[in-house]
Amino acid sequence: MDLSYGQETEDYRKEVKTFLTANWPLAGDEAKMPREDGARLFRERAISEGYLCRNIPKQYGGSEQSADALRGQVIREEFGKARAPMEPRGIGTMMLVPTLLDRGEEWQKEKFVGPTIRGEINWCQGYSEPGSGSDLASLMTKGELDGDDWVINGQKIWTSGAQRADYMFCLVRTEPDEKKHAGISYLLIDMKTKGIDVRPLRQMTGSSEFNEVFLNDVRTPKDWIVGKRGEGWLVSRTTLKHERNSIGNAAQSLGLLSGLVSLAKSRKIDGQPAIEDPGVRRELVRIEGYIRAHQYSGFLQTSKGLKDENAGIIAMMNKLNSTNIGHKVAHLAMEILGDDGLGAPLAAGLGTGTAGSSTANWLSQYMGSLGIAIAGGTANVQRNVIAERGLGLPRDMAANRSK
Amino acid sequence: MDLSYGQETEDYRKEVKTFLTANWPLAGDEAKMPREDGARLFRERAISEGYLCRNIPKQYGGSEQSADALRGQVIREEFGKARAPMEPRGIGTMMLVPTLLDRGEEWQKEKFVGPTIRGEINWCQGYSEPGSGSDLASLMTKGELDGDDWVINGQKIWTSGAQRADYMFCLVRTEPDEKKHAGISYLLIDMKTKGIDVRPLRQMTGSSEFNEVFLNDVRTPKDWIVGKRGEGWLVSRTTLKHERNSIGNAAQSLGLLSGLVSLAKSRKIDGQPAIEDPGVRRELVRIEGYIRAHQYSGFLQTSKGLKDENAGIIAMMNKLNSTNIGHKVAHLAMEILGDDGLGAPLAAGLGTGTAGSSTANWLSQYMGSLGIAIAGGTANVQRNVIAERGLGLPRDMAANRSK
Amino acid sequence: MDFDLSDEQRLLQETVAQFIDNECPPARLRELFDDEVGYDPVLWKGLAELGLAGIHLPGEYGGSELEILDLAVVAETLGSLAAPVPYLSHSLASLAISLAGNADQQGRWLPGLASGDALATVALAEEDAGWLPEAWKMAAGETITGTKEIVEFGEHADLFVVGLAGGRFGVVERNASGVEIQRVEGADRTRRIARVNFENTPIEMLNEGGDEVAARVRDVGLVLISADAFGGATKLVEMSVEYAKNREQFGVTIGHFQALKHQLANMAVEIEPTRALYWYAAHALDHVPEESERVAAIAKSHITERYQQVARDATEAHGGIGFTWEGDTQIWFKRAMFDRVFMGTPRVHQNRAAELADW
Amino acid sequence: MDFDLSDEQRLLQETVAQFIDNECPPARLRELFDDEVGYDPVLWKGLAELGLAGIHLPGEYGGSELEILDLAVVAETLGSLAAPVPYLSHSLASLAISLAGNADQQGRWLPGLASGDALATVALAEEDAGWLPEAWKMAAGETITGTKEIVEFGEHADLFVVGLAGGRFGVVERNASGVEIQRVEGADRTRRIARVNFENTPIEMLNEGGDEVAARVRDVGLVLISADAFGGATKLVEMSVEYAKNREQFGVTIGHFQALKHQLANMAVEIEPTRALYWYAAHALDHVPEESERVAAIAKSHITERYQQVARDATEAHGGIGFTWEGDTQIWFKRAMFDRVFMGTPRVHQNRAAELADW
Repeated sequence: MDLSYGQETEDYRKEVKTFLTANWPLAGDEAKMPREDGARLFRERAISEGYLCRNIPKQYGGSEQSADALRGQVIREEFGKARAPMEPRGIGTMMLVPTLLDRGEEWQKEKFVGPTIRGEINWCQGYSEPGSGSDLASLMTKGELDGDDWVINGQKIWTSGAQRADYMFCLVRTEPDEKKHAGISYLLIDMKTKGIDVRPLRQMTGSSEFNEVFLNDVRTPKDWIVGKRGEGWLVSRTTLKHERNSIGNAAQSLGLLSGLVSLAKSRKIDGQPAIEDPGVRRELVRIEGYIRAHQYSGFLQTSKGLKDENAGIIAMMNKLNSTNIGHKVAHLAMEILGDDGLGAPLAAGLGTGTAGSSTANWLSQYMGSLGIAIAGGTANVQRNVIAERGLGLPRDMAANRSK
Repeated sequence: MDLSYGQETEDYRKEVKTFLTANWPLAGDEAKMPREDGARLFRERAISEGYLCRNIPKQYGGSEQSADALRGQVIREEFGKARAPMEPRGIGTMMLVPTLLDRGEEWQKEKFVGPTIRGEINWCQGYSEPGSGSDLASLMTKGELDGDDWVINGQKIWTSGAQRADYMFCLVRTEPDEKKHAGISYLLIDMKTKGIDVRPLRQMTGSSEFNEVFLNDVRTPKDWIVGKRGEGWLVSRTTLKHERNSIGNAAQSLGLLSGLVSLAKSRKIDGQPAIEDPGVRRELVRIEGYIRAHQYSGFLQTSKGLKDENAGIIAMMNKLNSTNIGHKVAHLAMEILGDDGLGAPLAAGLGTGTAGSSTANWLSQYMGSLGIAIAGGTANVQRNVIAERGLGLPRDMAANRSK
Repeated sequence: MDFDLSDEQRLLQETVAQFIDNECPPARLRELFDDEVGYDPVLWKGLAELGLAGIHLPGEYGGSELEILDLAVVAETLGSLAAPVPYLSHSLASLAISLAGNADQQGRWLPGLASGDALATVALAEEDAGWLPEAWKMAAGETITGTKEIVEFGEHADLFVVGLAGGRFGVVERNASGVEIQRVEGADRTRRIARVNFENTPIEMLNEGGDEVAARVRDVGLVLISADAFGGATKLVEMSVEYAKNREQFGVTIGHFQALKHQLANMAVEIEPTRALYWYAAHALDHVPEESERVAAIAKSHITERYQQVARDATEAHGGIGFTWEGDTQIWFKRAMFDRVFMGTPRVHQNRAAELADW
Repeated sequence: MDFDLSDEQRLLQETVAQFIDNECPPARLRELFDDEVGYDPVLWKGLAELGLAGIHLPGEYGGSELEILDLAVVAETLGSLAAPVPYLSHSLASLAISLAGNADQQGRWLPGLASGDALATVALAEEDAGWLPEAWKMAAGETITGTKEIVEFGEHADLFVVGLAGGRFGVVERNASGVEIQRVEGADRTRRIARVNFENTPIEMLNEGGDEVAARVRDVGLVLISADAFGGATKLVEMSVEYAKNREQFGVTIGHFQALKHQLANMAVEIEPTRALYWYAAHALDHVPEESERVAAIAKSHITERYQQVARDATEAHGGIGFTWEGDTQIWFKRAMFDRVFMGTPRVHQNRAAELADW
């Protein structure tokens, strides 16, 4: 067992640090550039040095480095410390680009990958529909070929960032005669196309991270399809896996824990500082136990990945672990909040919020911990996956009936 | 809403008290009788006054009183205070007798009811089998008619009191061509019959409340059947209902709570008396909340019964409530026990137990709280009943497949 | 023995439910929930005309002279329908006046409160969990100065019954000098809250009834919240069961999935037995005085904790829609947040119940 | 970076598992479990011959000079098989001698302990939760007097390493004067316990190694118990899954019932992530000294709490058979009871971890 990154990687870390010292923050006139432009300039330099977009071929704008998870980790650590820009976040970089690189036509890669990783275009994802949450096989949105275009009709839901997105990648039923998964295709749509109506979906916290997207005779070119007709479900699966991994990250849980400690320091419970209440202290340690187990299980999965070995059942648990931790954190936070536990989570229309922002954030977390149980596959679907694929128990009879 | 029993019932209470003052404890020479004989004598007198065996016709040895739940309650209260003997406990009085009165032949009632309610004969119950826990439809023990006898082969399990029992009432598959429930009959067997082998089943606590009963060519007369051939499952159902009600009683939970308070008073936790630990105190109140809700729900069910009204879904929850409370009690008890939490529950073979009897009892409770989740239908079966019959959700697909 | 509601009590519940169904159906509830002000005086007046504003008040002032259980069964129904009305604090305020006001004060205020012509509320909590009479620090006198937190419908009340040091009550009229009302954003938009500042504000003390009045107002409040919580949680179970019977996934209604069935059964098992607990707590306030204080504390802490958990479970059982503002479960979810805190969190009353125990 | 076991560590686990499978198969385990004495010196000697009695001891005395992680992965395997062997306390006792004994003492005792010719144990706990070095009250000196509780395999040990006031250790040989050993009935019959009384008993102090020794023995103990708990809990999940795949009810194997499937998934989710937690805690003892004390406390409290819960869940998942002496789950259930208490309950270490935090 070795938690160090090895000499070679530590040498590499020095290179990264040297690069960062020289290049970030921008100096001289460049320091006066607008924030986004400066970031773009820095990214170009980082890519040319092989620090960003490492798994993307040079021809599409990446730096095409051989895969090295430790180097990747070192880059994240050092860029993080220097607060230097990394690849633009978002569903385009995380989900669409890997899919295109894997399954896209040459022209699709050329057209979309570069602008996406440079942050010039933004994407949203059109998978979920009102009638199908965890069950993508029951998608209803239809696409029909009409001349050189697909004509798309239907409704998508839980589409985050749809208002800001330039394009959407989505799953559409194009083969009505095929059953279930087999009839679905993976299409790309320009969000400026006529017939697209984006309506924000307000969450119980009052904020609107998600949208409904109504598609009414929306046309997209015939060749804006990734993979073959009817293969959309398969094409989408790499992406979903990505999403689950990212949600399963322990960093968020660690952040919650330190926030909870701060909350306990700033609040009183039964007349004394909450951080001095023995029950609160033990519960903090109990939560930390779950978080550390989750975090070190991440080390294990990374190590397995480095060796191209399968991490096994633990890899199926990341999401549920995060969810469970979120619930425990929410519960303790409410206990500590005391009378502020009936406050509004975010400024939700009324002008005169009195809860401090920390309180409002915790109330949002109290509700948001439910959202994470729901997003990206409900907890019950996760348990099915663990039971069936992980423990080898029989497939679900209710779900089976429809197969 | 009225929690009093009313004037008439309170007058009746005076009668009961007068009777008890005059008759219990036994006086004079009678006081010198062996305990069991004295109890029998007292019971005879109580029956003749209409205080015991109230719902049993006089011809079978009962006092044949009209049903009056409040009078019944008053009798239980006053006999309890006076520590006077009531009907002999046990599965014969509680389960067999009501079944016989409802479904038995005349000669069966005459032969069995009187001796059972007088405590002269003891019964055990042969329902469960190793291959069928919650699923009585899958019973394998076979009965075949051979001349004037049933010849029975098979194995029963979880048979409490089998060693002390004079007779067994049991479910046996007599119609092999019928499916599931339809092939089962309700038979009575003399436990002295050749071919019966009773083996105690030791529990994880070390005690043996249950037995396995092996039946090898056991003969019982053709007419020792209650109800018709193939009706056994129906005949048994009244009885199971009885069992569930009795387990669902809140008295046991109230006893656990007061025991837990005593434990907390006698133990230290983190260096101070456990009863002064704020977390322990709040958890005691939390448990009391569950117990009081359970207890008052019992009042509600009794009141509904008095009015011949259906109590609704609450009547399906008694068992699960007891189970849940038992778990919570077990958990807190272990927290309070501290280092004694690795002790042996009962003297299980080793001679030198050091744990005081209170500790050993709590360790038994810690394990026993699991037993109650398992006995009389597992918690999952209870949840199915609540979901399907109580909430009207669809029947289980896995279980359905076999129907 | 009849531990059950009377026909009259059931009728009362049905009448209230019918009225709310008609006058504040889901679309109207949603409108009020989203509204900036969120209080509908006409709706409240209508309920008052049904007699709801004076269930517990003396007949001579227009009340119905019923018991706390009658007050509570109405609270259950209002909780079940998430009715956005000032029933809780109005009932407590008028209770305080009927217990501690002299004949003149009762005659002056109670008729208007019973008829619904005037709305009253209670101003109890002070900073740092000061819900309980013994924690009130605001000094009594001819005038008062200080701040009361989490005053239900404080923006709309005509009369404030203010809890003062020593567990006493006084009455401040809305237009009295030095009253400053600050709207506070609460999660539960069916019961709006405010912070009320008093600056040398004239107050009229309620001096009758002795030391027991504040305790009774507290205990009645705890029981009414328990009833509201039972009603709301039960409604959430019903909504979740309905949703499971209708929502399809993988080709069947999700109510076919045993894991969800058991989750729904567990929710029902958490909340259904608390019906009898709130009944008993309400009944005890009129008939079992030796138990009433402690059982009210147990009921409030137990049932609002169950409500909180059921609200979380119901949200999950509804999937994505449960997490939206458009979905209905969030309305009850936030009522659960209110019920949990108002008049003291479960922890506060668990601590009290432990102190009151004969351990 | 390679946060994973080495091939050698895996081989070690396989070798141990193979040996136990051969020498202490389920029938033999059952025999020892039901036996009055419950200790098999031949079995232990066989394990010692595989090198298990001296994994962590210096090579010159016959040890393997491996790391705490190596000790711990063996503890996992033994826990998984519920092996009725004195691995835990023997390892801790020999660790104390190797850290705090002088050359003469090491030379005198360690060869026999490494070879398994002699069995050692630790006598730590005193009355009232006195597991921790700072709680030991028994006074050091040429002789000792007093009582040690919950001494693992105290009836069978040749050597007692006794924790003394000030966090020091001394060694008492079994045949020393004034040693009285009293068998104590524990739930876990795979690890027998005794109460040991000393009455003016001669003791040989271990004076090297400074103040850190007792802390290290404590932390290694916590990690070994964590590993045992992970192994045992994982085994219970496997057993429950196996049972669900084979047991039929209502015409199908019960593994078809989604509610049970989810219960089994929940059990796995509780315990599987703790593998990495105990690894890290073990690794930290040799490589991350600044974190090791606190993470050992967290691991012990967290994993033994999970073990306790998984043991309850596994018992329920096995239905009636889980509740019998004849069923196998009860063996692990009772090991969970031992692991939870030995060297301090979860509460004790949660309190410590809170004290050690940088809050």
